[in-house]
Amino acid sequence: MIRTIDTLSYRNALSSISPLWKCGFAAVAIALAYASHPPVQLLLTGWMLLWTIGYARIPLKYYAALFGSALLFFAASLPALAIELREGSLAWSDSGLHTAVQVLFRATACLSAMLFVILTTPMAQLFQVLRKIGIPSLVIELMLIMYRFLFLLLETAREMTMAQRARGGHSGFKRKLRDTAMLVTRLFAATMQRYHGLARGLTARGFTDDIRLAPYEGASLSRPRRAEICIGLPLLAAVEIWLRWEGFVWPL
Amino acid sequence: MKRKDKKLLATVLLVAGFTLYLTVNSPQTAHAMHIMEGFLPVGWAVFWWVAFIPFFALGVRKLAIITRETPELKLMLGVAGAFTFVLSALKIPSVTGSSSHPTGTGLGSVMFGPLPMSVLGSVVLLFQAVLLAHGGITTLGANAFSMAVCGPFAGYAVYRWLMNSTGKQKLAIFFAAAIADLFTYIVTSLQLAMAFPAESGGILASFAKFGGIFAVTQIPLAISEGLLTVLIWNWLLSY
Amino acid sequence: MAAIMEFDKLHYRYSGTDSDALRGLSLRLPEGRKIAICGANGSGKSTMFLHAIGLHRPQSGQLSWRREGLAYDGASLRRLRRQVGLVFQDPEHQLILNTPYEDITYGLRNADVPEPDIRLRTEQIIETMGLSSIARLPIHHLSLGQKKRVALAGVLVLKPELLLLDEPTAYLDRLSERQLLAELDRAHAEGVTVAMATHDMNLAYSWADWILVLNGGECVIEGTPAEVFAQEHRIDELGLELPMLYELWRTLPQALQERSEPPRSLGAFKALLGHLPQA
Amino acid sequence: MAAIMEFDKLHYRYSGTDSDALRGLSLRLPEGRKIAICGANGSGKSTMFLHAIGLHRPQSGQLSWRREGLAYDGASLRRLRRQVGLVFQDPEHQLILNTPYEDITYGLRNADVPEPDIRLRTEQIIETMGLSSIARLPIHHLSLGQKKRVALAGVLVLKPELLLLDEPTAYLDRLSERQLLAELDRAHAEGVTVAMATHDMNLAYSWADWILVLNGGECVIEGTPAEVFAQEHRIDELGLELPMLYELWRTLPQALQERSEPPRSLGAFKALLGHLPQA
Repeated sequence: MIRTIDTLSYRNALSSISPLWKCGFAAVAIALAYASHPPVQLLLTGWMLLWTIGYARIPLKYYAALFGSALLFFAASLPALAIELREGSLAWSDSGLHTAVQVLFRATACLSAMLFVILTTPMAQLFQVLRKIGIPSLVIELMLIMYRFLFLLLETAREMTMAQRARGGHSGFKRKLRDTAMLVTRLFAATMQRYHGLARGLTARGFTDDIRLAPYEGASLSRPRRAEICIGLPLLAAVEIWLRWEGFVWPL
Repeated sequence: MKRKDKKLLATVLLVAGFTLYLTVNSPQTAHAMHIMEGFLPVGWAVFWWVAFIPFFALGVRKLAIITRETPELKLMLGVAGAFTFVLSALKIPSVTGSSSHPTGTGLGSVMFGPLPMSVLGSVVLLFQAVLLAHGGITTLGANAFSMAVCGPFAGYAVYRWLMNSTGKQKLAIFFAAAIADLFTYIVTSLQLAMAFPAESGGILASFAKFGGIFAVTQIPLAISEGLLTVLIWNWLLSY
Repeated sequence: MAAIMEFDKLHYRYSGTDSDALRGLSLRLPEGRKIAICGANGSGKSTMFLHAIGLHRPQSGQLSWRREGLAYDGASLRRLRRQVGLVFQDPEHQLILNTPYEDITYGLRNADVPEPDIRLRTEQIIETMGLSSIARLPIHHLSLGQKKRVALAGVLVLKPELLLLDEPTAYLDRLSERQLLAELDRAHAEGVTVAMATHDMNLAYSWADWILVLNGGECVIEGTPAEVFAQEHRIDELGLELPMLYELWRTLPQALQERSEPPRSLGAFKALLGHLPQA
Repeated sequence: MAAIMEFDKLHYRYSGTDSDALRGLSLRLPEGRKIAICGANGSGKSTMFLHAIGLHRPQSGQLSWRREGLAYDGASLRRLRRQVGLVFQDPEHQLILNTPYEDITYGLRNADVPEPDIRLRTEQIIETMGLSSIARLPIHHLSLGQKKRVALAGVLVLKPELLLLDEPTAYLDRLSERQLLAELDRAHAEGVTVAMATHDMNLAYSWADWILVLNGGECVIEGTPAEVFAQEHRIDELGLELPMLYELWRTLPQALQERSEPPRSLGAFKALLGHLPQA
């Protein structure tokens, strides 16, 4: 999945658009989702879907898989939310169910906004955003190196696992545990090798004490899309205010 | 059958179904302990962010001091962070079938210390949110507090305590890893319980419910991770 | 010519990529041959090997071992992996334990061979492959050539019927390459079918007696070296180069070319030149 | 022939090993040449490169850059590393930023080049090296051949006077190899002295116009390709092989051999064969 998300984030129709706009849009959407009621949350979810699948053209099957797997957490927590322990027996709790439904609508809206960002914004651009919002440069440098080596180490781990399986490993609990421990150790050795190699390679390229990031770049959002955001968000906020004015009560 | 009994039966079936579901070997269930995006009420989401940030800041300060003296250590920490991420994505065998998500925070905090681990751990969590959609941004504070702060500190404390009192390193390593895992799970359950207290019984009852559901996967995982970490430690020493 | 393994219209796509790594790959590995599988990087050679050992499961198509379709249950896979040995390109990924001796025992122990037998067979292979002097050294003290031979030993000790090697000579110096090829020839002489993936056409030409050319996840040419390289235009189109010896042979006078099969070694070429009319 | 860099009796031993990696290495890199540094794995090629860029400091002996001994203080090292560019064998060791575009700017930014210049020079090199289509992709999406070319671009953009490459063609398929060699030839045409370490004697023979042979941490032969390979016995003793073209040329009738220098490309060889008396 990690490769899929990473690849999609670089190869979607919105990948070159200003990351600040995308992240700002999603942040306001999440704030709105927290402040609003299910009808508005539903509208938000739909809107985010339009951007992610419609404008950015993320394939529906990947989107659905991601959405579903993220919702597993909700599914797992549902019994705890909706079932009451009363005098030693279990029973549905109406207020619990009510909470669960509320959480579901809010979580879906927030999730769709988050997926919009992570599926349409390449990691390199997210680093730029992190820098803009004042994350210490040390942390960004660490993230940069991590991101660079993450895929390499994942690939190494995958190959090592395959080699072990090709030689009859990973059968039975005890052996699996042993094989995994060996794998982690080898991976650690490989990691340290990477570190030594990188230290040399970067010194040869003039590394002194900082990894200097490239300056911020990003195409700005097209006028109609910008208008869509600038009109849409206040409109949704207005709907929410109207709902509250009317004393909206969720039927459940 | 009476209506009430019927309802009860349905409920038991439901719980059994979910339990089975969570124990089934599927990579997604593994990350069950990452609270999903938008799940926590706004007050709690902010609260956990506020609780987490001081530890993060202290960790960053500590790292800044270390790396100012030896800039190459920055590269080492970055590579170690990538290693931690891979560790957390690795499938580890568990008594209930193989499953991923060893947190690796126990091992990490023994090797690098708990404060640096809180920085590396929270960056790993951010990557998991951004590259895997596990966990979330608003819930990052809560997740980081349980996994990158509580877990490492508990593991590290247990390690120091056992090393001082018994001197048996393997035992200390086992408990450091297992407790780091367990403590993470307990804190997460507590976070959920505090956010969603039960109608009758309040936080305590809710804690029992959340804890009960996740115990099925998390307790065997903690034991497996303890065993695994001991094996890794042995290999590392002999290498 | 019986096929020891057969691929029938295999399709496979890695998740997160948008094109197939195998696009209806059909090929036969003839039993008892020395087979070279050629192709540029990304032509599907490694993916094919991972299928051959059941580590990847094709999304469609059928893999047969000795005319029998492979079922992907645990027992069949274990059996397959005892019959087919795979040597990965990077020995760092394949060597797991601390010393060559320990590492060679790994596969035997996984196959539940009794301990005394493990010791016997390990010592035997260390002896025949001339690894005694390094058997107890930590793996990370070995040179690349030595590591490759240890990885090969760890596979050969399991007595596979089909031996697969992914780019076995990549980055080896000439001496280590010769030693490795000598091992392969010994295994072949003992009845093992040996197949190596390589993009070194000179090596493929001089070593193999059966050649498969892969391109874009399909097998596009197969045959004996002489048959394959006779299709000069085709080879060129595929972005591959002709073996140097073959190409030089083609520049010889027609009369000389007709004298024999294309020479596959320097010695044979020299002998051929010996027939030149002296000026 | 002026030496751009000179090694005078360098000794170096890695900590934790019990023999010298460099044993009194003395050699000269002649300016403006295409130099191949040959030798088996472990002959000291990589260690030599790490000295050439001041990453290792010799335990004894002297390294000179343009006749001036290297002082190992920070400023001298920084200056040296701007004049000498090293491309590592494994491109993963020297690529750090997310995309080729960003990564190529890395060295320029370290050298405190102003931002507008950085952009200009980066775009220029991406253009000349034909990397535009991959310039904005994350590094981990690239193939090995592409990564090697990006690593080379990141070094060339700093306009070094001496370019060192450690096994630049290892693991590359033929097409990627050709692209890389074309880049090196372009850099050479612009006045850069290029030196590559390789154990591929065919490559060294056809590409280089000056050859150094290393063995056991010493430089044992140096000269033009024709001079070096004329010492057939010596090459053989060192466990190296003769380039195939050279060896074939040696089997030609004496009269033909005397006609010209040994041919260094297939084309030249064919042309030579054209002079064969027809039977």
